Amino acid sequence: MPDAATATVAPPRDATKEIGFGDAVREAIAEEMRRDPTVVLMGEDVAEAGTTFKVLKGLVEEFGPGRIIDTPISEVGFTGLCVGAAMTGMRPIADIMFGDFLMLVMDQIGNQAAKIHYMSGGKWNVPIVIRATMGATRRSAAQHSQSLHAWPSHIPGLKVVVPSTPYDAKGLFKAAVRDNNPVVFFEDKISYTKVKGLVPTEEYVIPLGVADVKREGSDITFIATSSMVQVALGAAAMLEEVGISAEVVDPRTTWPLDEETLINSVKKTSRCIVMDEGYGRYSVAAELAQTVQEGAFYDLDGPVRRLCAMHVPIPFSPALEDVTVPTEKQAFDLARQMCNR
Amino acid sequence: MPDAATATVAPPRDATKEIGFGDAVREAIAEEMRRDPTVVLMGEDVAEAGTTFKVLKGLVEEFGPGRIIDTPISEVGFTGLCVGAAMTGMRPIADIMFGDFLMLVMDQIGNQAAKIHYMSGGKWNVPIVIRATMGATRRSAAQHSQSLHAWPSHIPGLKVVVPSTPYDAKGLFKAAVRDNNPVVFFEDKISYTKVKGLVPTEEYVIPLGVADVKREGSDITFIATSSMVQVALGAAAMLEEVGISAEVVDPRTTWPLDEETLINSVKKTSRCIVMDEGYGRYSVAAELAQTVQEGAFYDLDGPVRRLCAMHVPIPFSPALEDVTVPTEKQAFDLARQMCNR
Amino acid sequence: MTTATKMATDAAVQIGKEKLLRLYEQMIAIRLFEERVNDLYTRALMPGLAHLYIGEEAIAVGVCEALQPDDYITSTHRGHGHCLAKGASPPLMFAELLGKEAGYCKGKGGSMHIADPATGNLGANAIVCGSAGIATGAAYASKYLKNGRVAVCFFGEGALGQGILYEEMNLAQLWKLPVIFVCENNSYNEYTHFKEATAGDVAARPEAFGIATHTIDGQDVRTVYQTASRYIERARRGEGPAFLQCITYRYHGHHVGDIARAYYRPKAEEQEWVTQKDPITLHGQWLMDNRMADRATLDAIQEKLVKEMDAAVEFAVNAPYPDPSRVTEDIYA
Amino acid sequence: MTTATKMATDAAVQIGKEKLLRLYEQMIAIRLFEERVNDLYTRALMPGLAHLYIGEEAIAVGVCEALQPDDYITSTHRGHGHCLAKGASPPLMFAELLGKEAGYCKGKGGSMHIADPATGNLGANAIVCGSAGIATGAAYASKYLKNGRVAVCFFGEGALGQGILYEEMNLAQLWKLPVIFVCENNSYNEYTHFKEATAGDVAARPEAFGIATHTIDGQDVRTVYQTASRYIERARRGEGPAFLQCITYRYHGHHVGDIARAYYRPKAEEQEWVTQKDPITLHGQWLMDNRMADRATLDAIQEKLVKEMDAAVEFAVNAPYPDPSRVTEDIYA
Ligand SMILES: Cc1ncc(C[n+]2csc(CCOP(=O)(O)OP(=O)(O)O)c2C)c(N)n1
Ligand SMILES: Cc1ncc(C[n+]2csc(CCOP(=O)(O)OP(=O)(O)O)c2C)c(N)n1
Ligand SMILES: [Mg+2]
Ligand SMILES: [Mg+2]
Repeated sequence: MPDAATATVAPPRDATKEIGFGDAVREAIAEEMRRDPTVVLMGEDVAEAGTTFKVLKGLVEEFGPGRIIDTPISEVGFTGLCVGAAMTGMRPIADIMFGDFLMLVMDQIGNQAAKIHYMSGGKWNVPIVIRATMGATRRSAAQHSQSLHAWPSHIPGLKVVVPSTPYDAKGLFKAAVRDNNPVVFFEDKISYTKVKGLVPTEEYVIPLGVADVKREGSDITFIATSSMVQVALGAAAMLEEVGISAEVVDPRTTWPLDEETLINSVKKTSRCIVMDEGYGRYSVAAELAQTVQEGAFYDLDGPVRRLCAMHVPIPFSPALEDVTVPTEKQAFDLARQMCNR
Repeated sequence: MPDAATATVAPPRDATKEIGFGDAVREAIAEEMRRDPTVVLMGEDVAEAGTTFKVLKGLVEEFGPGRIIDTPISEVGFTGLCVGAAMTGMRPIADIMFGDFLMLVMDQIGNQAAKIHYMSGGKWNVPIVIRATMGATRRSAAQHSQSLHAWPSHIPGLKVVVPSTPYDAKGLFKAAVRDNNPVVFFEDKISYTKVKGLVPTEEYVIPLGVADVKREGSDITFIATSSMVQVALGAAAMLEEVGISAEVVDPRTTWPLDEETLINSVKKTSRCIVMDEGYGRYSVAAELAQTVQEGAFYDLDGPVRRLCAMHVPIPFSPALEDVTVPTEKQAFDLARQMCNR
Repeated sequence: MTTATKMATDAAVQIGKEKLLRLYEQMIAIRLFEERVNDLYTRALMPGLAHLYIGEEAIAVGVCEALQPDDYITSTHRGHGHCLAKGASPPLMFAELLGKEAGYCKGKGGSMHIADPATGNLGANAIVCGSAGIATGAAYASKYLKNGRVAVCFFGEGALGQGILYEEMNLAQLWKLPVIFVCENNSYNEYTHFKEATAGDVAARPEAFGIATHTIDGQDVRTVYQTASRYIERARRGEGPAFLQCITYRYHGHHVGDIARAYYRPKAEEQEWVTQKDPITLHGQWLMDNRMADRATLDAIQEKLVKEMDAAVEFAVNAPYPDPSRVTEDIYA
Repeated sequence: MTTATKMATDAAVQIGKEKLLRLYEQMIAIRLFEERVNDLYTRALMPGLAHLYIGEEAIAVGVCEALQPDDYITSTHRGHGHCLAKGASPPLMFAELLGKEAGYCKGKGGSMHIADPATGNLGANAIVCGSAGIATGAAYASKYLKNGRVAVCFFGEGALGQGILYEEMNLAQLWKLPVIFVCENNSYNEYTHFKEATAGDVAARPEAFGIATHTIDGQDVRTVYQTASRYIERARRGEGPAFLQCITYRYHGHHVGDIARAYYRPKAEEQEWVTQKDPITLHGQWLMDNRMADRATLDAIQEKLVKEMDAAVEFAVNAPYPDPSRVTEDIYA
């Protein structure tokens, strides 16, 4: 169910330059800011510092401190401010440095931004983008490593994006900025540096709500989000060696959710593993698994399984943290077992 | 997986007095406060007013304003304060008037209370109970009607209770107060006045993590939580009329989760409908459904289905609000269809 | 002449007869509206909860009469007065309160969520202090877009307990945003006296952020109007936010169902406010004392509004409920 | 005699030689500890991020030396100094920083989460101002349980941007809780000068809540110690919370990786603080000027601590990592 608001066709993959995941986000922001003067971005150390992750480096030089705005350490304050600005003629981007800090602003996102359009009988719109990060293994410990996309995905009125490639991140971010609804956009921190990819030089927008098949296969489907897409692709390559053909489907947005593409893939392969870096219980993985089971039950060869962050506060020690995130090997082993080979 | 912390056996149902759902909570609080002087309760208008729902009426008269404490309108402030008090010798109960306000305090619950024991290598404990309400159809509109138990259930380090009867509410609340971990306790507002039931006059405690079969049946299993248990029981009665035998299983706590009881019931009946008043997507219902499918897949006659709050901000108008909550009729119809009768 | 009479004539001259009568009329409108809400609620015709604004009319009216039509306001759970003062139409208000399709929010918002772009009403909010960010953000947009609009954030003194207020005051002053924080101090946070919930001095809090702060008699509509006008124009000139603490009182319960109040506030206190400090009586008397109107004129205003309000109630009572199918509309823009 | 010398002798008398030397020793210990953290981090032996306390030692030491062993503290992302000053053992600290099983938190917390009941350390916190509630709650428990303990909440001036601080200050003053809010104002919130993030006057904020507030030179350990002692004992007597703003400076980057700092703060400014206002140099000189110690004594202290710290590092470097199976322990009590 792609959105009217953003239903422009994604261009063919005649990509012509390679950029990093963070570059993709920065390019999307820069392009939308050039295109629409009502787009501003605010957050902590986003201007000269270009954020802690340096992802926005250079933007303040082009757009000035009036549009790339350093704020006090007030996530609630500037997110709430952005909600009001979004209602009154602007398209603000609120920058939440670490996704864990979303816990501070859930009222502004979930009780305010998500509900204003509905509560007002459709009269007020809240075209805000909330940028947040996700992903562990940076040795940042329990309060700086969570992937909390399950929470906003649970609340009607919000849209949630979990891109896995530079191509998707750029196209989806542009759609998020143009969307007339509150959109929470999750960026995997590890991908900033680790993931590179080709993007077209000409402009393109990817509609929210369209899944993407990252790899075609016939024996088993990996439904993977964000950081887990790379892991699923790695596992798929390993599986090929042993003669198992794995398909990798990336929903790209958890809401709107492209149920059809997910379900059709599983109807074809009859097996499914959902991979997501959020916690596994009461989660994104639970929803994707259940959605597939409701839709493809009679084609399933066995239960849909989940590979997610271990259900523990994320530990600091590398020796411990590394075992909390799903690996290619785990995905490979589970898939093999499910295919009985 | 019942908790050691609270593993006392639930007494036989030789209940000897009938009380309301709210009375059960008040009795549990009063008994635990008599038993343990370090138990205090704080929140907005909890003392003389006895809360907006009058559930705590009389407690301040018995325990005084030093233990039943009115606070400023500072959910974050007093919840954070309770976290610190819990670490330093007390067993505070933080009263969050409307569950919707949990959105304000998720950082204190999810980033602080939930993680302190783990981050400290097991050295500090946080024996706090966060009381919150849930449930719609009170014409309170989008910001006063949500059932947000999915959020804390997603976070490791928290325990979450969703009682459906006075008997369960009382026994589980006492366990929550005695538990050495942060427990979020959800009370359905409608049940305060609508649900009555028998409780033993002698003291009892119900361990967290033990599901309860509210009604035995052989054709289909309703896994229902909180307010939906009554609805499921109503549907089961209707189904009996048409010769369908429905079992109703109440997990009672979403974490710890008694997977075994849920799975065994579905293995027996081969059909399952999960009923929960929270939103259906990325939710408690998604988890319970997926848990059952992973555990009972080969015994399932068809996909596990969900009946939850409609995926909309909860509307004010009775004409609209009433269609957002699952009804006995909906449960009856879906069950019949699943049983092909 | 005495200072009292001098101040009076000053006000008369500065404010002008037309506006002075308008202030009276608007307060009466709110009073009559709320009396009907009380009636509808007690007759079980209104769902949910009803938080009446009766007794506090001078604040909404004094402030909103100092605003331009396209200026913004945010409101609270006790918001009917703010919405009406900013120009809401009574029939559409009543319709919303009764959950009817014809209401401002198609029945989806109800009493605590009246919103209306046409009158610059960003919405009432059921989260205490939940709109402090929205109002500050509207002020931010006004400054960024250079459209000269001012945003007013109404809230009760109970909102002083919410951390977001301090984050927004800091941002507003730091960026010199045209937002006016209007604190309606009616002494009670639901059933708790604000002194049991508020340490130190209220006015010192905004002052600590460098915000221009003024504490005024919230029952004197002329003072509210003149003070608000001054700070609103100051904000419009780009000189930054202001904080007005208006001392007031709610005559009725926290909500209509709150009848037995003796346990949290003395009957005598209620009586004193109702009999000695009623904003409508005081302003009506002042208008007569200063020959701006005679009893007959004031009665005429009242009669006209009574008819209007009764018609509005009738419209709302007879209006249809939304079709249940509408429930899934308006979730996304 | 001059006021300077008079004050000096006063301090000497009031504080006493033993404590004055102890203050010096503790500051050196933190400085040496952090220098080794810097080294371990640059040698890639320490995972995560390292926020050094170098330059701010006088605050943690002055405050914690005024506390009893069973008093409480909460700390921040820049917390090594607070933990050591409250009595943490360097080997166990280094072990935690390196993610080793022998660490204070079994390697589960790391640099930003050192916690230790034995020294009353409720934990460092990686959420800015995230421990304001915890400290206030510990103070609440102390008052409720009548155990006479005081809680100190350390935080940087960036925490002034978080609403929770105001909610807790209100509760603390309202209930007269024995909590001391210690604001370490080093002028920078990461890479932004606090004046660009903070409206009005810092000290006026706690004052607005009626909290006893004092702004002091955070580089003068004797002043910190004496002022803290005064307010801590006041709190212990049940007279309520206090807020100390300590003016200080961090010599290094926000974290070790923050090398090129010219874009947010001038090198000259850094130089001035390092050369003119170093708390250790100043106190050392003062000890010698007042004949409390000669250079040899001070050097001896330093040498002893260097050995201790080097041994501590060695212990930590050689300590084993936790077995991966430990990851699922300690989730629930
Ligand atoms: C965050 C939050 N906490 C609690 C409530 C419940 N509540 C509704 S109104 C109210 C009292 C508000 O008092 P005040 O701000 O003084 O406004 P008044 O009712 O006096 O106009 C409370 C506690 C709420 N709606 N939102
Ligand atoms: C709620 C929250 N927002 C943002 C951050 C990221 N962050 C970590 S330290 C810091 C700056 C803190 O500045 P200050 O409080 O002055 O302490 P200092 O580093 O100067 O000691 C920020 C923004 C965080 N950890 N928590
Ligand atoms: Mg009030
Ligand atoms: Mg600082």
